[in-house]
Amino acid sequence: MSLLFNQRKSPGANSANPGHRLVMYFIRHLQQALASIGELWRMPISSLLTMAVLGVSLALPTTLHLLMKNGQQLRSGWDSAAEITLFMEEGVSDSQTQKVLRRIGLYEQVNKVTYVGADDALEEFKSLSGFGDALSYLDKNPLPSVILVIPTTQYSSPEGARELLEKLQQQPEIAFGKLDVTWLEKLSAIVNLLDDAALALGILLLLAVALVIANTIRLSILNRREEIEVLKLVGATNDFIRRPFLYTGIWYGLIGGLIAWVCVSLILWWVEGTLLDLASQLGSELTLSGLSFSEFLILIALSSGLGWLGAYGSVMRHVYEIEPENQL
Amino acid sequence: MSLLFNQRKSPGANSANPGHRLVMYFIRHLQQALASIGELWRMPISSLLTMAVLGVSLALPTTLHLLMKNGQQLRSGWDSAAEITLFMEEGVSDSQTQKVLRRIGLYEQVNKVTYVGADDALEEFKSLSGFGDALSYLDKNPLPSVILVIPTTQYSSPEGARELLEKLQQQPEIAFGKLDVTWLEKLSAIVNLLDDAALALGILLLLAVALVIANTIRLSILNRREEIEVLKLVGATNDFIRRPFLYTGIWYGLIGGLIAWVCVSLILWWVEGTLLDLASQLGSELTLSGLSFSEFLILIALSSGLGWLGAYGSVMRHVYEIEPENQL
Amino acid sequence: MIRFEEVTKIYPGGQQALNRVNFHLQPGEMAFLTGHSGAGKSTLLKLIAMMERPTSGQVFINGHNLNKITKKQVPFARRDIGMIFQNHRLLMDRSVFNNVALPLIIEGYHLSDIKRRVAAALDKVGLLAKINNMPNTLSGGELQRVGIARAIVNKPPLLLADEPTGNLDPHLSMEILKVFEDLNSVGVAVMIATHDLGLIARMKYHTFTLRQGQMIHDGLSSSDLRESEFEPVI
Amino acid sequence: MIRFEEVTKIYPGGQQALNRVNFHLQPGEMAFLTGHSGAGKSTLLKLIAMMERPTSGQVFINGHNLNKITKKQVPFARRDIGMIFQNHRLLMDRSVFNNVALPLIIEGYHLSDIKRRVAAALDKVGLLAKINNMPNTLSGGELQRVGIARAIVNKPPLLLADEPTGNLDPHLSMEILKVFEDLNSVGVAVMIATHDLGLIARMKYHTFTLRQGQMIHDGLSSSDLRESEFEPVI
Ligand SMILES: Nc1ncnc2c1ncn2[C@@H]1O[C@H](COP(=O)(O)OP(=O)(O)OP(=O)(O)O)[C@@H](O)[C@H]1O
Ligand SMILES: Nc1ncnc2c1ncn2[C@@H]1O[C@H](COP(=O)(O)OP(=O)(O)OP(=O)(O)O)[C@@H](O)[C@H]1O
Ligand SMILES: [Mg+2]
Ligand SMILES: [Mg+2]
Repeated sequence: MSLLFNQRKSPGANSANPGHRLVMYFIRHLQQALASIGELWRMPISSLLTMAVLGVSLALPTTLHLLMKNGQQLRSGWDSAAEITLFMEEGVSDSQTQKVLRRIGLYEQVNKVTYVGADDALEEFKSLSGFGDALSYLDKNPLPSVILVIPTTQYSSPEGARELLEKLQQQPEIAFGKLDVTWLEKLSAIVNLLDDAALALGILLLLAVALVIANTIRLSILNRREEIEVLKLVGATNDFIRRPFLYTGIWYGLIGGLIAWVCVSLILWWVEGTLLDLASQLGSELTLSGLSFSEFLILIALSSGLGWLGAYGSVMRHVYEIEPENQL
Repeated sequence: MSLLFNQRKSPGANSANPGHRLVMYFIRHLQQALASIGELWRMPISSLLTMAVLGVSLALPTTLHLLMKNGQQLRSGWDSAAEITLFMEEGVSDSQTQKVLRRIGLYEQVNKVTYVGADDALEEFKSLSGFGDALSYLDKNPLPSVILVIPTTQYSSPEGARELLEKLQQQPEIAFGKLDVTWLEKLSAIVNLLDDAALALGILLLLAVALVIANTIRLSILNRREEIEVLKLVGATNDFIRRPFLYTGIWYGLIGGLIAWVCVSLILWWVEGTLLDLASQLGSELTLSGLSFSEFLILIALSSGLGWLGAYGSVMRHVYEIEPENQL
Repeated sequence: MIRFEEVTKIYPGGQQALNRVNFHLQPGEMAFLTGHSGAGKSTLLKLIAMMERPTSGQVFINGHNLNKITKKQVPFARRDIGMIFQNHRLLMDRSVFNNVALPLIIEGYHLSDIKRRVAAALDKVGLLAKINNMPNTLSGGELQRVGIARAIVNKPPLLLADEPTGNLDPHLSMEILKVFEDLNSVGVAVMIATHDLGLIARMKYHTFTLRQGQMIHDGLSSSDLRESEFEPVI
Repeated sequence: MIRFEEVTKIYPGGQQALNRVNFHLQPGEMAFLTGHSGAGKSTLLKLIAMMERPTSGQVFINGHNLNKITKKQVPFARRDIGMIFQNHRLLMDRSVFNNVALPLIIEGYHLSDIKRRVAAALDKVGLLAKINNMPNTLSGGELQRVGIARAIVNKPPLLLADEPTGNLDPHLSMEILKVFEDLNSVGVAVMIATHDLGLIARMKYHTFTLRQGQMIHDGLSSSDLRESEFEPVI
């Protein structure tokens, strides 16, 4: 490797075996990775503070993700709001009704079909509407038999449901169908709003994480300016100087990710009370889901990656810039 | 001020006038405040990056606040969900009905009272329920006249509304009353959940802001360790050394607050499209509200305060710790 | 002016830098402090400047026992002591003017006063021409002279110099010594730690000699200094 | 070994530090570089170490034109040059061992090799006892010697020293010079910038003298050096 003095032997030349060299390369990387842990360990408060900042920053998008994920479950319950009510023609026989039900059940857009006979309908109407006592004045059941159709998720949107309704109304046994489009549209607008807000918030949060990491590494590089200058003076290459910072970035990200995971678990535990309360009141079988193992792995990988990326951006610029000045 | 040599005159002794001294005190503070701007100006990229981090971090709780604020408006629309339906006894005369309406209207728990005659009720029921055609089979209007009562916000909670219902049912003209408690309880659970989540998120976010500021100032103190040591060597007091950092913290916070305001304004502008869409579909007169001027001032004051606080915490600990070592 | 009474300094870690040192520097006196590398010269000066505290024994400046000075009072006490450091200890991101002006800014002088005094101090060390330079555009000797200007700018009654001529050529060393002599002639007490035997030999001043933390030469004139004092002992 | 051809260095800001300098240091030669403060000694050494680039002219080391060495190659070239700095430039948060080991770690030596070589280098400068100390527990002269150990630890074929004895007592200065002579005797080229005329006078080595950026004494023996060379010119 000696550039100016060809006759000089460099220590790497000792091991002629290229396999051994490769092994040495990885051993050296491992050494530097471990050394940069040691580095963090020497300034525990300072390092922990930095990692806490990263952890909290990462906890935010993760919480958001969980919110969306659990919200998705809630929404899948709401999908039943896109319910189509089909009124049967009068005088349709029971066997005909069974045939219609079977036919509709085979539609690929249809998730679930329920038949409510006229008597059942009146009972349900009495109990649901609160007109119970008032309706006992009736001497004849005014209600027709109905079929309730729940479309699949794809056909739960206002347009999809309307399209399905058109189709169903063409059945000869069906007098007419009804769809509460207004309610659906309201729901869809709310969901859109939430999605938009979550996206905006998520972008802000990831921006914050990236900025925090880049800034932290930048400040820690500036903090070690003297060290970098001295290393350059004794012949270290830029790559050699950069490596510990990159490893430090990765460690920051990794441990920040773990802290984020702890934060999220705490939040989950806190919100759980209310969420379960809500679920029981909704009467639905909602179970609160935390981070799955693969999501945990993704979080850690993402945070390490962000740590590396932030470090890389800072390091590329600043290590190159710092040159041993004067003071020879 | 000379401690070891009593005969020595210190420059402060020149101005015997205490008023003049006070003026000088403020002038010196102003000088240091301006000097610390200069300090930021000398490292524009580094300072901007730090401020951006603060700005983004502050933008998050602010966005959350706006979300809650606008959500409040939405909820005030939902309050009408706590609607009590009172069924009149049969044979109550029109003048009696008018009296009951007036009496109920005077209840302090009541926000709005509406009378729906039996015929109107049937019409509305026909159009709302979708049983329109089916109900035309009826030869007699099965529906009683009803009074719709909307409680004030305080009495919109499930318990409050139930309490009000009890009271109203005691009126002699009222056969019985009905309250959709389940729907109310569901709504209340959802709102509780959102409040809880917002609180958790808000605490996390403020924690993040505090950590970011403390960390940034801490790193910038460590960065200027040499400077602090030299200042101590030439006789600067801890207060003197701390002041520029405190001002720097305030500037960071101030400008971070401004950046947050810009961020929030951008988010608002982005979400506006969807929000207005939603409002028009809800048919309500929802206007999207941004930060009011006083809220803007609070944001700026809060961010400057946080900047000062973060700086203060770091500075108190670290400036004291740094002592000129060795190397005399 | 400065009195050491049985002063011992043991650094954390066990290194004994000073061992029961006694000496007295008269008010208005100028003296040299010499000894081999690691003898304890810098430690002695650091004790005077309250950068370290003695393990045992007492240090007096102008009759004040430094052990009685609290941490809060230290900055004010330091304003009476001009210090020149073995490595210059200038702020690399401030101009020469701002570096030299530091002690005056801290004491709250008026800008006009500051300008006048800084110019005078830089003139004394021959660097008035570089008043607006940044330190990293100066040579080693120039940096050391800026450090000297900073130490004398507020006319302290006591001046401590640690190896002030280490990076200066012989001619410039003499010039700087003349600056010290001028200050001394108006009543400033000066204590100079140095290895430069040539310098000491030429000046007939009181010389204190340390050897492995012990004061072995106190009050003798420099004339009977032998080079053997510098035999390494480690 | 080192050849300067019409080298001029003008710093940004207009300060002319070197003016058409020509000289040749023979392979395996040991020489002094002297001159008043600000004469350009450090600048000349910085040009050799590629810490600055000449404004015009060429610098050759071992026949290689340094203008042709790219920024990427500079680190590898620097590994062949041992440098001792006017201020020690040690890392204050690493032990003496780790500081001295730096050049070896960078070149990827085995740990056993590193331990052996570091111990040998520290022994040469008389600091083996302080191998595990942190730099801030060392005296000024000890720091300078650690810097010297770091410069010689990987046995570079070329050694540059800027004021290596500025903080050392006369006895220690001679010891260090003997270390340089030992290295020189096994073929290392050594160039020492110094103000220490006593040191130069005692050694009969080639002496280069700078004055205001110009080489006024080249190739003469040190015997006819007069102190008048050090008259300040600013
Ligand atoms: N902070 C410290 N902790 C531990 N030991 C120290 C510390 N500072 C100095 N020493 C040790 O104390 C001894 C005296 O150091 P000092 O700096 O006083 O020497 P000196 O006479 O100034 O030497 P030099 O001429 O080399 O500057 C030395 O052996 C040094 O290693
Ligand atoms: N980076 C720089 N920018 C501008 N001027 C510089 C720079 N470095 C040095 N100089 C100037 O160049 C001249 C030569 O500096 P140099 O450091 O080479 O002197 P020197 O001979 O080493 O002096 P000393 O003995 O005091 O160390 C000086 O006048 C100095 O002010
Ligand atoms: Mg010393
Ligand atoms: Mg120099």
